[in-house]
Amino acid sequence: MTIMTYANAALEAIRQSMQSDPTVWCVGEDLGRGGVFGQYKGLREEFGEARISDAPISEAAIMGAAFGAAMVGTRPVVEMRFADFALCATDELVNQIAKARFMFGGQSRAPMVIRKPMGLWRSSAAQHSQSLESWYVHIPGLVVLCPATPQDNYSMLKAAIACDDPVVYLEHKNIWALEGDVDFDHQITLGEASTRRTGADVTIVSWSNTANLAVEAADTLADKNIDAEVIDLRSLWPWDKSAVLDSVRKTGRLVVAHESVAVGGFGAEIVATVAEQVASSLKGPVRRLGAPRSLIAYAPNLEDKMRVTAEMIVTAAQETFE
Amino acid sequence: MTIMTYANAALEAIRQSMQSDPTVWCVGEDLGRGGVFGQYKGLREEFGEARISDAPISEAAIMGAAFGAAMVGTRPVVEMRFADFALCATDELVNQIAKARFMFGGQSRAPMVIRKPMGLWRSSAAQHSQSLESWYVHIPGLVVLCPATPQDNYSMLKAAIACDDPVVYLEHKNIWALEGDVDFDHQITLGEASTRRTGADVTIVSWSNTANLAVEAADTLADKNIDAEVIDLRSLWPWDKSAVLDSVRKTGRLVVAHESVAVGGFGAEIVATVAEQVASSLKGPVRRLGAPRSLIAYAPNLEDKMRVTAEMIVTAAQETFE
Amino acid sequence: MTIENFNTDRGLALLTVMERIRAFEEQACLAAERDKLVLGAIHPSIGQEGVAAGVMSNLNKDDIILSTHRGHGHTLAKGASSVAMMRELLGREGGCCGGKGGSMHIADFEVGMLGANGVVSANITIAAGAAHAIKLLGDDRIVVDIFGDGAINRGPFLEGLNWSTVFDLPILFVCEDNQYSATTKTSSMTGGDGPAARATALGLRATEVDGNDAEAVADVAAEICARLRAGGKPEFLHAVTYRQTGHTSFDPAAYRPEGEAAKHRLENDPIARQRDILLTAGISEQALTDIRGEAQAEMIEALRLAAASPFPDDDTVFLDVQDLGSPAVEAY
Amino acid sequence: MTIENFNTDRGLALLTVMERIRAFEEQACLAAERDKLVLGAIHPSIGQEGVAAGVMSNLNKDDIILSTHRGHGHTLAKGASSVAMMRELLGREGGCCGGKGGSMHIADFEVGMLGANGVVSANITIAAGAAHAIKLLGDDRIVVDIFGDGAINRGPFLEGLNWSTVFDLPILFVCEDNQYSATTKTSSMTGGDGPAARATALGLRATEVDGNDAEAVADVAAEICARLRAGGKPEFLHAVTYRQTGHTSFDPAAYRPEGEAAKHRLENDPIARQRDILLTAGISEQALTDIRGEAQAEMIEALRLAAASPFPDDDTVFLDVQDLGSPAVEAY
Ligand SMILES: Cc1ncc(C[n+]2csc(CCOP(=O)(O)OP(=O)(O)O)c2C)c(N)n1
Ligand SMILES: Cc1ncc(C[n+]2csc(CCOP(=O)(O)OP(=O)(O)O)c2C)c(N)n1
Ligand SMILES: [Mg+2]
Ligand SMILES: [Mg+2]
Repeated sequence: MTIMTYANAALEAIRQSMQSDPTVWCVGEDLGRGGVFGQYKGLREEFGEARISDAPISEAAIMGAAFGAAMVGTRPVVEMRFADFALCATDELVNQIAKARFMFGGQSRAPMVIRKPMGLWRSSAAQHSQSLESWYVHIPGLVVLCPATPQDNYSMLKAAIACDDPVVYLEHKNIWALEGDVDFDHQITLGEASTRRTGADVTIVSWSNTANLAVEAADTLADKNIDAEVIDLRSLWPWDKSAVLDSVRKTGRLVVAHESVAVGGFGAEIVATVAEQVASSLKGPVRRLGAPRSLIAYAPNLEDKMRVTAEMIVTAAQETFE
Repeated sequence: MTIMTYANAALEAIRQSMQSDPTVWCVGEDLGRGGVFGQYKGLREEFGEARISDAPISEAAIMGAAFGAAMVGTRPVVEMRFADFALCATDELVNQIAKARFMFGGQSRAPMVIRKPMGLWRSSAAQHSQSLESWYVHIPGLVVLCPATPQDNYSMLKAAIACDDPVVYLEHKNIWALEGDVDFDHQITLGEASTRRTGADVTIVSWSNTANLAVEAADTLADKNIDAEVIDLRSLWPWDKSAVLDSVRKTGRLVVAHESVAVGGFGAEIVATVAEQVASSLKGPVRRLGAPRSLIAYAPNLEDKMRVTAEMIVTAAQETFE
Repeated sequence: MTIENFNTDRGLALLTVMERIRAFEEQACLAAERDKLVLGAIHPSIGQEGVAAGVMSNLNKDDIILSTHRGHGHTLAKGASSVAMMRELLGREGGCCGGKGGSMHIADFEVGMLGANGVVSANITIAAGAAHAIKLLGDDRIVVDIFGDGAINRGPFLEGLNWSTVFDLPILFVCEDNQYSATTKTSSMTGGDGPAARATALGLRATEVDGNDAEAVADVAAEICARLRAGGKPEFLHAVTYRQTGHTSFDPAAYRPEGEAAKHRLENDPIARQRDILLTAGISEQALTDIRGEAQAEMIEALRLAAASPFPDDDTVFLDVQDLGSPAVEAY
Repeated sequence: MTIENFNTDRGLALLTVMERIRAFEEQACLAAERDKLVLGAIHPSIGQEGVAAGVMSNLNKDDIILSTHRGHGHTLAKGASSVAMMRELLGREGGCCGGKGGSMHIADFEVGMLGANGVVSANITIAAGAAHAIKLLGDDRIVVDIFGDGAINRGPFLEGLNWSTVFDLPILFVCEDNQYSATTKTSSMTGGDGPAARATALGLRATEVDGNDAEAVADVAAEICARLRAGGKPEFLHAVTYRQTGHTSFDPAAYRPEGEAAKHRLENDPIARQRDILLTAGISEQALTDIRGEAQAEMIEALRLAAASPFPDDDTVFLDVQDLGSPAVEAY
């Protein structure tokens, strides 16, 4: 057990995966100098140019070439720099990578991890701040992961690299420096939620950095005598439906909170599933929190208007008792 | 009032818009020969090469150039041929077109219509059959329209061309030949749903070709003494929340049906909204129909396994009474 | 015409492959139009067989190719089974993709054919990546990616070719230029001096060849493949040919200038030209007729077998989606 | 150095613009590093001012430009207000984008500046479209799009340049080549002979120029703009310069070879070079010092005014999203 940052936990996962499997390699712009957030620092020195590969500014080629290389016996880790830029390679991800195995009748696999740092990060404005996880959950063929803690970023990235499916791996840019205990022996099964806090009164479902805010909110709620259960989904596809449904059956109340736009966000899927399957367990109104359907502005006060905060989660949880 | 096909209704909308506004022009691959589905037949003869413009196979340039041209005083209608190929221009649509007006503080508009024929169409397989409307609803800045009838394809396309917002216009490929009455004087307000059938017992919400199946299903349900109300949303953003909520308040039962993948589909948003806002009006379980989270295969029997059918809508409606 | 040092075996092999491709596609078109057994679109390469035959004659089974929506010829020439391919076109069990892909997604990984693609130009970067893996793994295979003249106007052309030079990969890009992109004369939508000029500007050695001269294609591809196998840099081949049919088997192609297609059929058919060469080289008319007859018999039988095959098991719709998560969520 | 037919007015104007850009960015960097008033990333163009000054000196107010994340210089040179720009960098009310865009999305439609762009290469197709509209409308303006050396490796470069030749548009593409793409030496990731070779292959007339010689840039841009205004075909200008700073104002740029930046600062600074030219042309040292002093005073005042401006009204977060539908749905 060591204390590590969220960024370094991922770096360590990559290092260990590269040490144990010579077919793992990383490719993206500026990786040779450690990557734009330093997430690859030192790896070139250890593994060389070919396995920590720079790339031209050409997201379509990075994604497409990594896919070709994945079909021919290697396991690429693709760095997209900002999740927003991955939109330059949407055909490659959605029409090619996600579909190839099925379309070719099982002849191929695309064992690759596509790292897409997402989310709000100090005045980065509309083209460097998006959270589009719900898009990828909607695409058959893709696994979608959203780690929120250093331990999960270590364990999930290792599992993602070992997984034979293409994995969209969404780290949150605002928590690179977040520190926490990391146990290198801790393995997780992709698709299992993490119950960050158990509680009896209300279920709060969240993921990515918002899950950390949900834990904060639960502490505040505890002071108000509300015992919240916080489920950090971690994996959006597959998602741990039984953890959520069981918890709602127990608490009878539900708040779903995420940073991405509420309309058409993955929160809708969770609320809809609960409404379809355990509506009769509900003891109060369900609440869903997400960003308004507006754009992320540069000015800090406007940017803040797009945020889901711990306070908002507290209020929403209280509203489920109304 | 004349009888026209879905395809020709759209063609007429374009013709009239081009006649009355010289800044309207169309651009896409093969438009000069009428477009891949004949949706532009005869327009070049009438309006010339510059206004019915061919394009190189370069979706990013088609989308990007049309956007540039929209900012400089023209109103482009962009033809993407198959909705799937629009993924080659995702950055242009999502990072540029949808964001420009906001990002530049209101200095620009992008009055453009992006036509993306979508949906299942006889053994077109995984790269020519997708329905990704839920993606676009999730993107602030975009309007998202899904006409299901000739009249709506006429009236909505005209309104879309006249609209100053960028409009993602999703026609269904399987109903180009669908005939129906078209009244050229009929104007619609974008964002208003069409109640295709009024009924007291159960609300069926749908759009695009599935709305036509829902009408069929309602006829069958009538034979079974179930009086279904069919709401064809037509516009997914903005969507007619009050039409849906009012109907559910009245019927107490809800089925949502769409062709796209259920997981993360726009149906989830509707069910979630109902669960949040009128849960207490519900008299039975809500049902949501969409494709399984698998890919669209070429073999007709496998393709059929991905379909939501009228029969399935009937069954789901009956299940809301359980 | 005198032919020195003519390699009769290769000449016959080229003809055989071309006749098989032609016969396969003729049967496929019949299956589509006459029998209504092919439900999706098929894009015939009739008239373009010289490129497939010439290029593939230089590849080993474990070399890799990628192709386009117009890929039957390349796939057959690379060694795929005509029966499995025909089954795929009919969406049947035993199709090379289990009936899931159809004509536009034909693939046979067993013979190194990593897929046709329904998205124009998309395979260019993917092919570069296949070559990238070969280099990373220290393998000695080579990769050939074939695409159309329309594909050079999409971004992946630039990104993939640049990638191949930057990483110095063992790959040959072949632009099979049939002069049309669907209903559009490609030159009207293409700036500059065309495919080879673009490739050159991106740092690739580029060669032009008459794609309807299978012998010439085979010769030039032999030289290029030898250079690639010797560790050479990525190369580009611009093979000019002509699409004798419509864009799809259903397209009458009325947008072409009158007489253009007929002229090519009469004067520039790669099969007729190869037959002439072989006759000049002393092969008997009968031998050539036999080759054609065998090819046609093979493909008629392939269609018969395919039509007699069942559709895939319904349950396969949930097979090979992905390892994690169930595709059969309670969607309906 | 003797200078014949030297245009003193233009020479002074070029220097003035460059000094203003330099002073603006120096203040912006101070605002970021010293004052912590700029919260997002800023990408200075210090050392590259010659391109902005030289090109923009040939444009009218209603001509159109588009730029990149490194676009302060182009925007100022096109005539935008330094105060409105500084307010934008600080995210304040009265910023040219109302504080919504920031440095990477700076735009001033009033002076024909249709936007910087946070996505490398994205403006290339958009600019082509702006020129397309001009042609459709029968207008006589021209468009200039400026992008970096890294942008030539993305697909939109090919698609946008091809578009401009196919439709024969009144546009000049300028590759402002500062030799780096973020932390990467661009040449290491670029195949072939570089920007001009690619443009030529796509059918554009391409010119190369020393981007740190503002006079040379202005001369060559004058010729190109004249040709465009006379109805000429699209053109390409490759202007070689050097990024004296890090990629962003916070990047120490330790990845550069030792001494490289210092050498450029000392021997190849576009402002110093222009001052030398003007001194040779007989302008007094004092006049040059005054120009710098005024530029610095302007920008110190711009920063002061910007820092004193309020943040935008909270409600503007729901303004200018779109006409249809409410952005303020009950999300939270
Ligand atoms: C990205 C994309 N855009 C458009 C299409 C539709 N389309 C299919 S084939 C074709 C023409 C392709 O021309 P070319 O590359 O010359 O190949 P050919 O059909 O001539 O073999 C087009 C436009 C597509 N499949 N993919
Ligand atoms: C599509 C895309 N990929 C990556 C980035 C990240 N990025 C921002 S600037 C930059 C370097 C650009 O280099 P160049 O085009 O030479 O412009 P310069 O910064 O040198 O002015 C990169 C990679 C981006 N903004 N957009
Ligand atoms: Mg072609
Ligand atoms: Mg640069």
